[in-house]
Amino acid sequence: MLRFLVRRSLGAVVILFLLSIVTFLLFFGMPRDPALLMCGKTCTPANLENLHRVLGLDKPIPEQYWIFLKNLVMGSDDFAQGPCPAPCFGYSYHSNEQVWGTLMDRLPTTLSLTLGGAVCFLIIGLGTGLIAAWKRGTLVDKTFTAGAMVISSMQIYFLGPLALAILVYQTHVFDKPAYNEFTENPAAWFGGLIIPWVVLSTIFASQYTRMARSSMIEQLQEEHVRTARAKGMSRRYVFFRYAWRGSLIPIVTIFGIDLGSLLGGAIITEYTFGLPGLGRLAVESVFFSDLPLLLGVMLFSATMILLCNIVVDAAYAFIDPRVRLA
Amino acid sequence: MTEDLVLPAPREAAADAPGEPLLVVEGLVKHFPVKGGFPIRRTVGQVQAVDGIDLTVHVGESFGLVGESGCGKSTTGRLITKLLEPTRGTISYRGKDITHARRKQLAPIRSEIQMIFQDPYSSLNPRQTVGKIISGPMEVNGIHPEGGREKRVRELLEIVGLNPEHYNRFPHEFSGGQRQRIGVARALALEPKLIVADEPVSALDVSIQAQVVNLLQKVQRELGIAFLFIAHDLAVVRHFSQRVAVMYLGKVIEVGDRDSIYTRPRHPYTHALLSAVPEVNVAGEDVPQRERIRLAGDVPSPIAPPSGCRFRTRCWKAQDKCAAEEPPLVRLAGNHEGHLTACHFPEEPTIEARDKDIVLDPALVALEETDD
Amino acid sequence: SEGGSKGSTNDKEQKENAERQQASIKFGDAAASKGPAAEVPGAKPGGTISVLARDSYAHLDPGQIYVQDEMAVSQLLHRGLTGYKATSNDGKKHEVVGDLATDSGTTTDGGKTWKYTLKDGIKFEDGSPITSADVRHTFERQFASFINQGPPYIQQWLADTPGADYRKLLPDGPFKGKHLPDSILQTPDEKTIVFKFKKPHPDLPYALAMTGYAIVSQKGDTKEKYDKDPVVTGPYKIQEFKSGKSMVLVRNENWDPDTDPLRHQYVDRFNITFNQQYEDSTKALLADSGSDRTGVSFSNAVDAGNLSKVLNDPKLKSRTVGGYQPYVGQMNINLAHPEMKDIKVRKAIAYALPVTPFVRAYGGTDAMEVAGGIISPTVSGYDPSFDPWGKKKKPAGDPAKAKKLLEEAGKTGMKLTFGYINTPEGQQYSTAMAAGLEKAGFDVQRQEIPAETYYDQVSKLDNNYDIFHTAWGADWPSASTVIPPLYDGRAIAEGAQNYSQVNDSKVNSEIDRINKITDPVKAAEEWNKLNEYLVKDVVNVVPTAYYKQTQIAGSKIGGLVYDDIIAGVDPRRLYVK
Amino acid sequence: MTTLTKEAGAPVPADADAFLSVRDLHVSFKTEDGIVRAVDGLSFDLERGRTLGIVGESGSGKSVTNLTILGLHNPMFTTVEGEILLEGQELTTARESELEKLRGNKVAMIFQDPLTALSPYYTVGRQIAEPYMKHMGASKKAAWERAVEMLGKVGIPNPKQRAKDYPHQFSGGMRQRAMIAMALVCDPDLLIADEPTTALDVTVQAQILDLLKDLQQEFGSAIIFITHDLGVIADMADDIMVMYAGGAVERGTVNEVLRAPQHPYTWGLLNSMPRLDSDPNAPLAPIPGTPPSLLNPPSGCRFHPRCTFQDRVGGTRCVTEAPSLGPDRSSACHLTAEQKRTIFLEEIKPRLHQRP
Amino acid sequence: MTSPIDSPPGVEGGGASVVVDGEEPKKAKAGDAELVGRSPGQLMWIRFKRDRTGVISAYVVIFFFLIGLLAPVISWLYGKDPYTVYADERPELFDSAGVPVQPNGGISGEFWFGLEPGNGYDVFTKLLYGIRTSLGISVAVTLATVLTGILLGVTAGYLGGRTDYWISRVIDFLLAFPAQLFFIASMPVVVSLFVSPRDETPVYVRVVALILVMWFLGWMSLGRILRGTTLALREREFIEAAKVSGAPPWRIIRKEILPNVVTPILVQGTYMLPNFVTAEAGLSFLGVGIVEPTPDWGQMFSKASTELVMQNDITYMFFPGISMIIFIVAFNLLGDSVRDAFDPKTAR
Ligand SMILES: Nc1ncnc2c1ncn2[C@@H]1O[C@H](COP(=O)(O)OP(=O)(O)OP(=O)(O)O)[C@@H](O)[C@H]1O
Ligand SMILES: Nc1ncnc2c1ncn2[C@@H]1O[C@H](COP(=O)(O)OP(=O)(O)OP(=O)(O)O)[C@@H](O)[C@H]1O
Ligand SMILES: [Mg+2]
Ligand SMILES: [Mg+2]
Repeated sequence: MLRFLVRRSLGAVVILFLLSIVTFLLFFGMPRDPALLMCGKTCTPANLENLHRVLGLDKPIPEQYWIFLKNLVMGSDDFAQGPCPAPCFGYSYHSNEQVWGTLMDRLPTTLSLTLGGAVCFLIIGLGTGLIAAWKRGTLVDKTFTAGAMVISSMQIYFLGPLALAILVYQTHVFDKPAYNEFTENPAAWFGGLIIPWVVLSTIFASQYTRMARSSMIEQLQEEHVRTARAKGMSRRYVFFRYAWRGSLIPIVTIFGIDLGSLLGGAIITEYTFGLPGLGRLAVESVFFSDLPLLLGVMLFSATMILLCNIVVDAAYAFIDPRVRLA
Repeated sequence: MTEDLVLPAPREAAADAPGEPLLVVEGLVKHFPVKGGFPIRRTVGQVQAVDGIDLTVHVGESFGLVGESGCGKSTTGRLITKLLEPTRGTISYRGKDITHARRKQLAPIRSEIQMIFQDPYSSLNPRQTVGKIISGPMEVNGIHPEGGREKRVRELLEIVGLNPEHYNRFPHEFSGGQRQRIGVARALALEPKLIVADEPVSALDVSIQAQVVNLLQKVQRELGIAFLFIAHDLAVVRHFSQRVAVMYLGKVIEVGDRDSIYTRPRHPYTHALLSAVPEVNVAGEDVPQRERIRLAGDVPSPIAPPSGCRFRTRCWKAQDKCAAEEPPLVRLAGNHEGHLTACHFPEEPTIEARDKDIVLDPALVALEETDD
Repeated sequence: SEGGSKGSTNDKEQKENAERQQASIKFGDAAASKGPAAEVPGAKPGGTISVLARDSYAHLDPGQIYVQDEMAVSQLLHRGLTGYKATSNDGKKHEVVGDLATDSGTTTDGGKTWKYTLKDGIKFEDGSPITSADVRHTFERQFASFINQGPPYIQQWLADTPGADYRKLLPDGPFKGKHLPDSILQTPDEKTIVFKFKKPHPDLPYALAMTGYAIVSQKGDTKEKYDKDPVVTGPYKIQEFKSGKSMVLVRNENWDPDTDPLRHQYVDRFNITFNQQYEDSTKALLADSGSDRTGVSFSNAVDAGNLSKVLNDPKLKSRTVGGYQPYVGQMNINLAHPEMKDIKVRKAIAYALPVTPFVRAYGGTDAMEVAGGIISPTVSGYDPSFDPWGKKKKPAGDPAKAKKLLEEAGKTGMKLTFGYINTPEGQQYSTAMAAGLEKAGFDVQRQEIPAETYYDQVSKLDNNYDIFHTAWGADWPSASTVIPPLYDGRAIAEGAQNYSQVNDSKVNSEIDRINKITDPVKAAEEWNKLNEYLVKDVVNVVPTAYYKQTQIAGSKIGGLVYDDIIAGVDPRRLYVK
Repeated sequence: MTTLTKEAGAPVPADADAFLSVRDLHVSFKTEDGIVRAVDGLSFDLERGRTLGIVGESGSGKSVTNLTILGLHNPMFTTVEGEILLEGQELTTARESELEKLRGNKVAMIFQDPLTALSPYYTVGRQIAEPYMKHMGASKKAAWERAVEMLGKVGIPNPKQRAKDYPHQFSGGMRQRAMIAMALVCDPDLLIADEPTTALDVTVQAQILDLLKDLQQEFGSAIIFITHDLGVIADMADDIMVMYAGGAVERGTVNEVLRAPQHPYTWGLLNSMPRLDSDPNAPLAPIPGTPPSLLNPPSGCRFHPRCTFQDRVGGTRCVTEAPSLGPDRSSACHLTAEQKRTIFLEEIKPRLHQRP
Repeated sequence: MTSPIDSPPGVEGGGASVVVDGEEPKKAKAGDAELVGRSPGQLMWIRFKRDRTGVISAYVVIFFFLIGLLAPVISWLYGKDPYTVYADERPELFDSAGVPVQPNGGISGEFWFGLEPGNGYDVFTKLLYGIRTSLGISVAVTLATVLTGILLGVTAGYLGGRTDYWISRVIDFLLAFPAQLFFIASMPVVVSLFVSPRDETPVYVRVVALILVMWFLGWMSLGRILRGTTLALREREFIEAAKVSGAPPWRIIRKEILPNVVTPILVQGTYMLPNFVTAEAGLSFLGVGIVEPTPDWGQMFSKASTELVMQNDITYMFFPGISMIIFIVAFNLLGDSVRDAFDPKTAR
């Protein structure tokens, strides 16, 4: 297990390293000069040059990259805005805030949105999927399957605005989604996120319904499941012990992917509902050509994805004893 | 129908007198690396799939290779057909060393060594018509038979007992036995001298097996093609092969002509193998009772094979010497010419029942004791 | 509901207000500059006001402040040498008076030399007195490179250069021990400051009233970090600031009302919450419950969707205030491009350009008003009847006339590169405008410009946009902050605001002439004439719309006034009912 | 399509003391391509303590028959007709809960491929203990002990430790032993072994066959042993039923069937099998043709397209009329008993007796 | 022994199609034409035709593609185009903020699907053209990813060893990319590769950029699947048979492997295309894809989510929404049917 973790973490670090290089190059490929943005109304070439110097943009890209890496690992006191302890992504060009601080600031929103949504869609999706598989061929099954098919082909950018328009703008049943800190006002936190949760989990749950159903049905046809039945185990037991165990693998895989990419920034969701999470931050960082922020968000998102991958792979070993972690 | 199949006279039959060595394999070794290690993956061990075997296949001869699952039969066959690169040892074909020949270098003799595969379902490309499948090798080797390839394919189809009109059909429209015939036709398309047949009938139904065995036998006899016939069904091998080698865990432990192996085996493993074959005692024949030997457990892992004699862990005669010293493959006293055995403590050359069964399996021992 | 369509009832009223305002603003004397400020009728002290704001304050360093919402909150935090004193209770009439200075400034030579004397008893929030050294520091640090967001006027005047060359005067600001020579800025004693310009600048009292020139503590200057944590001089100080989330202002005990003719300190605290979009704040304030009853927004307008509903409901309307913003939208015609030098082409553009798309994109007639000229209703000299291109009658353009002109010029089918801001609104209005222009026979090529660098792109001299839209607001209610920066041919420079790159000798000489006029009323008249000449004869810009704004507050908010100078709710006079 | 005529499948009265008796069983599956009649009019009996060997080639309906006895088919796509009586209890119509009580308890099954038939997710011990807990009401601990005991009995070395292993940690032979242990854990009265040794090597197969025989002696269960290897059947069974295309074609004791087979298909099987003691130089005599499709089975006698003795029957009876199979020793063929005897003795037997 | 259930279905079952050994050659000669066998592809087609849902979905999908292809023709017949600013042409239909004054989004006999709030484009033609843009882009991306997937996946799978290792690492690496974020970040960069930021960005450049960006992070899953398929195929004995006959690798890939990866490609393709449609719409929704006035599905969603629509008349939302749901559902059903037709064993 430890070996597995070490090996995978090393792999993840390599990937993050490459990703940061790609992001760096991408950034310098952008047709915009971040200094120009900061330079403001009275921008002179001299001023711009000065800004370039301050931001370190005048140095060769490899050197800038090296400085970035150094700061990331060791932190730095070289910033005009103040010290920056590791992991230091520097200060945002746009807001002059510490990037790490900003990330941590936005994280609770994304976490609340994602984890809350995930709990909902897992429960609903797996629940309906299992019911459909259990009642395979019946009307219930057909309804669930058809419903899931239709819902899963909806997109956040349709269902989200639709929910907003109907529930918020037209009927005023709910408030416009917003993020309130849980610690400050749990009720407001809940109320502010309920529509995003519902929308997110509706779409995702329908995918889980389909997946849970089909993998259960597939598992039920496995020979070892038949053996279990031949041993006289009850249908329920076979269903929930034998078949379920096998269907977990694809479910966990997809869940890992979903969760990773959601945690790394549910861009469209946050954009649709105007929630100030990591996804929004990511979009802002791109629009403002804010390299430190962009790098921070990119690496953070990728870390989430990789982390989830590792957790999923570790979960395989718990689910399936044939999988050996190394 | 297979019965009235007419075969053309073998090509240049005179060129290779039967009995000449066609294929000589010496000290052939194939190890597959086992990856592992930490933190960087590297080779941490070797699957000793084939570990130094010597074989000679003569012109026009059918040579059988038997052994339990995983003992390296297929690997041997694939090494000979150059599907795998040998780790060590030499393979020479008609005196020419082809051990490490490249594809281009191999081109002239490529057509002379062909293969028939085990699985009739996976050995034919489902997306090609029978005609394409059979003419493919000719295309690759630039062979332009008289009257065109199509005519030749139809001929071949007829040879293997299929309707030549099936030229345009797809493999999935055929039954297992018929597919195996297509496989044979493909191998014959290049007029080979040696065919490696890797368990060609073990995937077939009992009632079909015989059709294919008969076909192969005809091909072998009438076209004078030498066969390396790999199988785990001892009866089929016996039926098909003039000489037989018994493999155990990557090694040949006994080799000899059919009679020697089947009626006068010397290696304890050969004894065990023969005694394990369930026999139908048909129509009240009066056959002598055969010995009963029940080994314990399965074949050990080829990653860490036992030292010395590889069979010693399951052998009832094993002694310290067996662990220390690897028995050479030699002709034992009293054996026929060419009957070689690798054993320190060989058995008597008979398969008649013994005074007492050899039962090594503890469960059987326990159960049988309670019975008595 | 039909989003903000029907002509709103307070339209007329607003216009009247604006007209009244054409009477120019006086420069007050020492008496007028004396604190304390006149009591707001009915006001009483105490209570907390919650403020809903859309954007977090990116800057709190006065030197960096040039945007409306930061300026609004700065009214509570920062004080400058001068300030606008409301002389009426409706926020329409103002007088420039001394704020930290004893009067609005004295000049003896028609505006070249200005002398200010600091009041007694003025202190920073830390209790240290404000001296002329701080004032000197305030102006010298404007030259440092990290100060790059604020207004450039006084720096330019001091350095006597247009554009951004002024920084050469003191490249590192005062931070490396260099200072402005006495020939430019004199601080003979603790209390006196003398500005010496090469040219007359009668507008200095206006300029000094800008937040950008509010006083910064020399001792407490932390350079870049000052932007998050300034040492304030106003009636409120920052207790807590969570960038992007919230801010709390509490009473500044070191502020002495007797020194301040402008501000009050009625409420105990302001709780400011950010990230409140217009529709959020509107909805909250409409709901008028809990803390929102004492809620207000300094800058958030009533969102477009709710506007007509609010304006048509008398009860709701009573809680609103509204007025013009100083901005005028205008379509620039890039005179640097040879094809644009043909006046017929420019006139054709002026006739063809539909302004409805612009009005539509920003919320309809409740939020935008079709413009005739480039002088906004909030600026002295505005003439509502001026409409040379018939936009008020035919806001969708007059393609027929335009077509004829274009044919006359022989340029039918000519390429017209239209740079537009890449926002949803920009996309919307630019496509429709392009469609309108194409009807007149132009081949319009739309080119998107990223919103964040929009002004940088269009202010480049060699940009290749034939037309592009900008909006400009007067920094003080005189066209002297509109016409010279925008249309002075000598101010054409990389990054400067003469977007259309017009260089008309008559315009240039008129600017010089009017700039010297010390009588603001007379000057306003002259500016208006120049406006008419520009719009009608030079046709370097086509005015599109005047910006309007309606704001709403909770029912317990007292002293709610739309201040034309602040262009929003005046935070200084608010109290809790 | 012609199916069996009525009298062909006429139910044979149930043998009163038969432990298991199957009467006129029809099993068909609905598939994409049509209805597959996997079992078509099958009847047989089995007595306690005896072993019935079922031989037949791939697809002849051996597995389906036995899965049907346990009711393990998918009811959505399957139609079952006929009777299956286990100690007088009707199984085809029994409720699922009743079948559950039988499965693994009174009737146990050993599957062909032990790797896929054992769940990869649970330890071998647990999988063995489960039915014991369920059917015997044993405690977890007792069941575990029983599992260990059973593993020991089937010859797994060090069973205490190995019970905690997962199936993938076992070798092929051991897995099959574990399957046997699992089947026998509740002392079943009937054990159905569906090709239990096909996936194994000869030496291991021999071990397993001996083990099964010895265990049967100890437990006294009846066994249905399915295989396509006549050698194995000769070794294992007391009675033999030969199946072809969904029906039985010949039935009798081992000696009867192997010494005097009566059906052309059985003859074909015997003839086409190379044996260790037959003449290796004599060509084999294969059955021509391929097994029929069950979607569209041949009319009349299903073997007729491959039968070389059709002409001896005369007329078109073989094509039009399905021969019936009587109880006990009999074969479903239109040849007369005399013809069968003489053909076997004169044409088949000499061939089988060819000696090198 | 291989049980017949494991063999390709319909094979034993076909009944008529099974060639019986004993069949007399003479009889067979009678109908030479009949003897041309049915290829697996044909079998799949026959099976597919029997699947009612599949056929209906196929018609729906074809309908959408036809709409896309024929958009100019339809709008010509209908007499409107998606670029006319009706808010300026017919101001009486709108209020000053651009909201249609008639109820239900301005649906009328003249404007079948109503008018778009804002500039007042005709929704019907806009939808037609929008579908055209979206589908065009998605088809191009699908083709590009399929080609890349084939190239890299098959190469990795067939060559194995080092090549495989590196291609697999690249796939792993790209899969760890935060895809959407990367799309957003790289769109301007890719656009700037084609035009300097100050030149006009023609629509085709945006389209190409969209295709490139989605292609870059879109091919991995197919590549992986094809690699797996090829790895499995490589173990199949017919590949070995080809090798034994001396066939060069290129011939093996071309003749033996490629025809056999058609199935996964088709199946994956039918799953990928709708994904690209939604991804493209997502990007346009975020404002980095296709922008006004080029009609595009995603851009319509973006418009639909503005306050203007949500606050006022939400009719407009339903046109892009419902049409996309129908399309995606149909395509997914089609995908399932295609998969079932190829592989009827899989349970659903
Ligand atoms: N490509 C490979 N990589 C690693 N190990 C291999 C490879 N091919 C074969 N082996 C191993 O080599 C050993 C011999 O395999 P081989 O296929 O030759 O056995 P076999 O005698 O043909 O068995 P069977 O009767 O099951 O076909 C086995 O242990 C097998 O696992
Ligand atoms: N679930 C099913 N759906 C459709 N057809 C089936 C099903 N199960 C079995 N069959 C068909 O029923 C026939 C009999 O199958 P069965 O498994 O009983 O054969 P078998 O005699 O056990 O063969 P083998 O020796 O290969 O195990 C076959 O043709 C098979 O294709
Ligand atoms: Mg093999
Ligand atoms: Mg079976």
